[in-house]
Amino acid sequence: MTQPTTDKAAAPARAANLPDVYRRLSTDALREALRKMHLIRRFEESAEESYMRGLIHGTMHLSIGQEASAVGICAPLTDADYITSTHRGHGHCIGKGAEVKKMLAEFFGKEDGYCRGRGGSMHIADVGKGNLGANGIVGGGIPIAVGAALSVKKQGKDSVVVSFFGDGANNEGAFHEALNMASIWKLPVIFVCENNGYGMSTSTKRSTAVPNIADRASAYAMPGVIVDGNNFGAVAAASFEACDRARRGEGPTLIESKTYRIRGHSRSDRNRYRTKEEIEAWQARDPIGIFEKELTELGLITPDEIEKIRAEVEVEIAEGLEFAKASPLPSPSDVTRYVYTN
Amino acid sequence: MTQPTTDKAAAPARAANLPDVYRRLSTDALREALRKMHLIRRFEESAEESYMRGLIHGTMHLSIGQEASAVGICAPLTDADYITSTHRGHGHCIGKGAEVKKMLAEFFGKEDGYCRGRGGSMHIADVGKGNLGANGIVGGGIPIAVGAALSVKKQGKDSVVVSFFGDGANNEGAFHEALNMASIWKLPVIFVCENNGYGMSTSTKRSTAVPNIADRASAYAMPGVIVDGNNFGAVAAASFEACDRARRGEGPTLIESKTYRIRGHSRSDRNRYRTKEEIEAWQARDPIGIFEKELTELGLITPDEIEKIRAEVEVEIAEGLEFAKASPLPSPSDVTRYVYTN
Amino acid sequence: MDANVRELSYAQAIQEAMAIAMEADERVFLMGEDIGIYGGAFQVTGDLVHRFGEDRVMDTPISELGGAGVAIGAAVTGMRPIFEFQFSDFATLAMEQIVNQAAKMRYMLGGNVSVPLVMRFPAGSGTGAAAQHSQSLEAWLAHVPGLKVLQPSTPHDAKGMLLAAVADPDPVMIFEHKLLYKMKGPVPEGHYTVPIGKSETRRHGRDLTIVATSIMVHKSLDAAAQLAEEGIDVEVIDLRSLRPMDTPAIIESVKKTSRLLCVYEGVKTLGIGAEISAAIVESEAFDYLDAPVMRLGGAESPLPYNPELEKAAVPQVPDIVAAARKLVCKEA
Amino acid sequence: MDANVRELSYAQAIQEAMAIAMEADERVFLMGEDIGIYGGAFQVTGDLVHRFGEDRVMDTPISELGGAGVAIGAAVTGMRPIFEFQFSDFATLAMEQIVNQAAKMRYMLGGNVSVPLVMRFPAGSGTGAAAQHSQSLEAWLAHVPGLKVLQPSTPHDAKGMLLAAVADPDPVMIFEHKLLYKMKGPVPEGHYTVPIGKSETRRHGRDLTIVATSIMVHKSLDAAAQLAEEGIDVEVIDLRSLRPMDTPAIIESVKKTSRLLCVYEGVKTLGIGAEISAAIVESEAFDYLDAPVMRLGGAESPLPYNPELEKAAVPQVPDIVAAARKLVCKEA
Ligand SMILES: Cc1ncc(C[n+]2csc(CCOP(=O)(O)OP(=O)(O)O)c2C)c(N)n1
Ligand SMILES: Cc1ncc(C[n+]2csc(CCOP(=O)(O)OP(=O)(O)O)c2C)c(N)n1
Ligand SMILES: [Mg+2]
Ligand SMILES: [Mg+2]
Repeated sequence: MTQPTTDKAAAPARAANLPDVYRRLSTDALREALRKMHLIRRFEESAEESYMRGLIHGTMHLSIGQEASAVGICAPLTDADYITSTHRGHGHCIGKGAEVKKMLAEFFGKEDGYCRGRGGSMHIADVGKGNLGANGIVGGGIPIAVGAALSVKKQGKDSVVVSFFGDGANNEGAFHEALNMASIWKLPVIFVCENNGYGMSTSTKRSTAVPNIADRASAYAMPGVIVDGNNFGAVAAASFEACDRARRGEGPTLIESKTYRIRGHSRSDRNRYRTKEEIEAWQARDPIGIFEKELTELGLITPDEIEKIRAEVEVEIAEGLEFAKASPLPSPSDVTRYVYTN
Repeated sequence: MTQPTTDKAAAPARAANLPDVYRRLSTDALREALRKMHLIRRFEESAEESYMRGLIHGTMHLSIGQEASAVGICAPLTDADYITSTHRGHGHCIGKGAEVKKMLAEFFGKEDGYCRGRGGSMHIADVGKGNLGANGIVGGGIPIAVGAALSVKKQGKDSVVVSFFGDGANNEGAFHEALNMASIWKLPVIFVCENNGYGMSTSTKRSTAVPNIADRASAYAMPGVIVDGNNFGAVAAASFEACDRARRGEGPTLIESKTYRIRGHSRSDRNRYRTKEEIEAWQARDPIGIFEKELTELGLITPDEIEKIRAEVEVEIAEGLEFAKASPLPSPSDVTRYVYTN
Repeated sequence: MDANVRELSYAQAIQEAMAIAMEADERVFLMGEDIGIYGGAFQVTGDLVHRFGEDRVMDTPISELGGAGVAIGAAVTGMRPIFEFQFSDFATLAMEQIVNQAAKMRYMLGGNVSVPLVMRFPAGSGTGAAAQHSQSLEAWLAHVPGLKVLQPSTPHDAKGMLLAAVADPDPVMIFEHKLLYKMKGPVPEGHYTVPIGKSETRRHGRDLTIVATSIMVHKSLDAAAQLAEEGIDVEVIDLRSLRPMDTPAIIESVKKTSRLLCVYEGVKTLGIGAEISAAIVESEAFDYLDAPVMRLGGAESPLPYNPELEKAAVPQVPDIVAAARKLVCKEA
Repeated sequence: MDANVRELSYAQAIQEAMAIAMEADERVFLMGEDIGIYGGAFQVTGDLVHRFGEDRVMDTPISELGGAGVAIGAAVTGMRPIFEFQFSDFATLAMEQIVNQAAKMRYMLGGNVSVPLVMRFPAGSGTGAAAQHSQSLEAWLAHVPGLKVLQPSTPHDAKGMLLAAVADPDPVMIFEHKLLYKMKGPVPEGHYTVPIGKSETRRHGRDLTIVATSIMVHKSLDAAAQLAEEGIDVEVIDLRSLRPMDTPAIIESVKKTSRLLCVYEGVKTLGIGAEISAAIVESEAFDYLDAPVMRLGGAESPLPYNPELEKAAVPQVPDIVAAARKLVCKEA
């Protein structure tokens, strides 16, 4: 269970010049956020390695470089809140509290995986934590998120729903239809466009008529917020504000989180559409480094503590891989199981 | 053949206080526009009558009250320009130069109809005049119009394409995808939203997150223009400007033509969603009356000339009905004809 | 039939089913275009909005893809939406959500969710609405594992199957023929269900089995009455459920009659009759067949506007009579 | 085969066809997601953008519905677009434009337009891409009058059918199995066409006819080789064209072999095998059948991610061998 600790009481004890959003997150919560960012990074690196060693098949889409975006957006969320995710969904899944061992088991196609080996990376989901699933269809999760928000409203809950999607998805009709409905019905949903500059090989400049995805928010009469997606604090601040608005019943927000994927689109990307310089410039703005520096400067963490986090993450990954390897394979005779409920 | 006469030379001879757009249309062209508005009105009234007498089957969507919008938009167009139209497409069809006798023959399901009796009201088309067809799918024609504009550009023509659609259509994904592509590729297409306040029973207020459809133009980085759709001059002016822009290669425009349909949505409408007062208020702003008054005041037409137009229109309709009645029915054995070209 | 059976139209029966479901379970709600104050394009929701309010009889914008996705999202998070397409033709806009999401979500997530969603599709020709408002696309959805697909042919079944669908944990797609909406028939009051996956034999006979769907059930019964006068004794099975399909019942019937005719309105090629034929031929019933399995389906064309062409595009009673005669003479 | 025949992969053959078509006719152009500098998700367009420029190898935004509509609009106004779906699964987003517009426009307009449009659909399972990236949806489109639907199984046919499609005045849908892209085979240089609507007998035999599509042709040929060792002589027909379907050729074959097995990857229920079975049973070939027509199709489930499950979900060589044995033994 990962419930964000929002100890306003504890805050004054900390540095007075703390960025605003830090006042809403305890030191423990901030460290936990850093841990998750490390966990995502190492999870993806080791998944990639397992893939290259032939232990994982299919394809996968890595979000390395986008960790602050996933974790920052999830910072205000509890298990009672929902998310819908994308093909590039490992970070969202971990951000929302998933266990890496069950994710790895899924990637290995095993029965102990989150989807019992039926879904793989592209459909990773942790319904128990409110993650309704990654989606193989660009934009496919956006209307589903709106539906979850409609549920929340109908059931009188104060949950919120976050819909993650990419810049490429913003040109799908589903985006348009979903944002319009969320707005007219004032639903508690937050649309998070992780703009990493490209939909596969196509830059937003070539695909999208407006310079910022957030510029489209006005077409749905909702706030459009642009944040530095590589800065945890900036992302979390925007998420808190949008969640507050949603919980107050004021309706949806569109957050554009400007970030970058360091790896190729998927395993088959020959990287012909962008320059080494561009990649390196973004690598220099590594979200984990930025966050560590900030926490350190604010006196909220020490180098030793960071080292400890890293070491713990290594153990978690290693144990996860063992768990995944040991987990049983589904039986081919079960191929039509789980199609219907009964 | 209806080629708009744009005799700038003739204009100065006319009243100096002429609205700007009138300078781009000869007196003959203006009178022709008025004639077309009358023709649309009488065409629909007699189609409705034939329908009630059981001569026409299926359903039909009347545009009575929206004539200035159809004719005003078509004012700058030549036969080399294209339009895509909607389920409420009689006005667009006549505006683009169709012959009412072939339209009536189509409604009667006859071989001499524009679609040889296969299409009916909802698919009325006059490809020879550049009308690519009404469409039974709300929003279905919008991407097709963008494709026609892509053709025009690829072929180096200076034609423009007009895509008519309703306010209801603006919430379809097709609208979003099409406007975005038209903008990024700077295509010569004009998106004309005839906002008559309702998509069937659903008011734009209930269906659409923004007060004006034109407010969505900014999401596609194109001009969004609002015009009084019951005022021929205002509509034509916006159309000329958008066509000029398109022909200059500067890309698309979204025109929102605010108007009203006086009749129900279709034959089965019980009119439960709007008030008599609202309908009457719009009836008082009849586009034909407004245009006649303006032309008369400007000294461009006399009451006698108006009477003559009306009389001619009556004859044209009466002859059209005769033609339609006399035309042969398709043979049921031809049911699979015209599915494939060969 | 007991005292509490009234004559209702097919549309009224569906409306009653929705009202009962909403009364019984507050998770149930309706979504669709113009289903509120307008009452639906075919007046199926009628006045329900006045009884249940706009929150439970929700008009959507004209956004079929998004609307379907909203319904799915609501279904997986605890609600039980009933989604009306205004015409089944517009499902073409929502195939992504229906087929990639609703049908597959449970499977992709390893059984960790269910999608208790009902979708209603007014379908079929005969109203002069031409090619984009007259299609019968049920075969597409019946091709998709993860969905259940129904086609009730009577007011009784329309109500009972809708109530079964609402109670079902998985996505159920119901195709309703527009020409049936005004057809009247006996409908019991209160709650009852017609099981998903079971056909109903509407007429018993010895010489020939007709398996028909939707409105073709009635046309087949008319044809059977005519054929009876010629001494041809036809059994008419109302398929009702396309996925799952009640193959055992058809097999039993064919074992008895040795002849099979499939009658359906969808395009003949790859329409539901193709599956019925193939499934029966593949079964033990093959050895009992005294004549080829025949199909009468829709023409290989879009639906035309002209009424005579439109009639020519779908099987009519004389076509059924002729086909049946031909089949029965085959061996004799 | 003459001197000008090279070994090319299926993907290369398609690329060559597109290049030839673009060289010959400036109305031809390509549209799709990431087909430019990226070369296409499966490297089918490869470097064509460098040869023909961005105007003729157009990257589209991720807008399948709109993109399809744009292609249709271009086709009816004088261009000859070839539209690539990145995966055939995404056609679910464009069914409206494909089915309501492209397929019906000519008919609805009384023959006054043609829609010379080619769409390419990378399809099928076997890449571990799970339920939303592995479907075989060709049966849906083969159900739609107004479309022509092809499924080439060899590099030779992939090129020749694409060139036939580009020359065709009507919308032609081509399903390409992703696992075939790297398969090599002889491909003549220059322009040639493979006729739409004609099957090809890949192996002649006397005991059993297998009609297979796409990758299943190769699996069936493998199975036939194994069966030959057991003395079972199998005829393998590569259907190639689903709409129109070459029923006469299948009838002739069945008259000879008296046994028919349909092998296809799409979901068994209402997959292409249902139509093959039904069409043959309905024909004069019925009287020649010595055993039930059998089908081997995809499992009644979405495609799973796990590779062993994924294999279990589509027919494999041993399944074909077993089915063939069973069929041949039926009578004996
Ligand atoms: C409907 C649909 N179209 C195309 C694809 C293929 N595809 C997968 S990811 C992708 C790019 C998505 O770009 P974006 O939304 O920016 O997300 P990112 O990959 O950058 O995270 C494409 C084209 C798909 N999965 N679904
Ligand atoms: C995709 C689709 N959805 C729904 C319909 C049913 N329908 C026909 S017209 C209409 C209302 C359209 O409203 P609008 O676009 O404002 O045009 P208007 O009728 O007002 O001219 C609806 C819902 C349809 N034809 N197509
Ligand atoms: Mg991106
Ligand atoms: Mg309207």
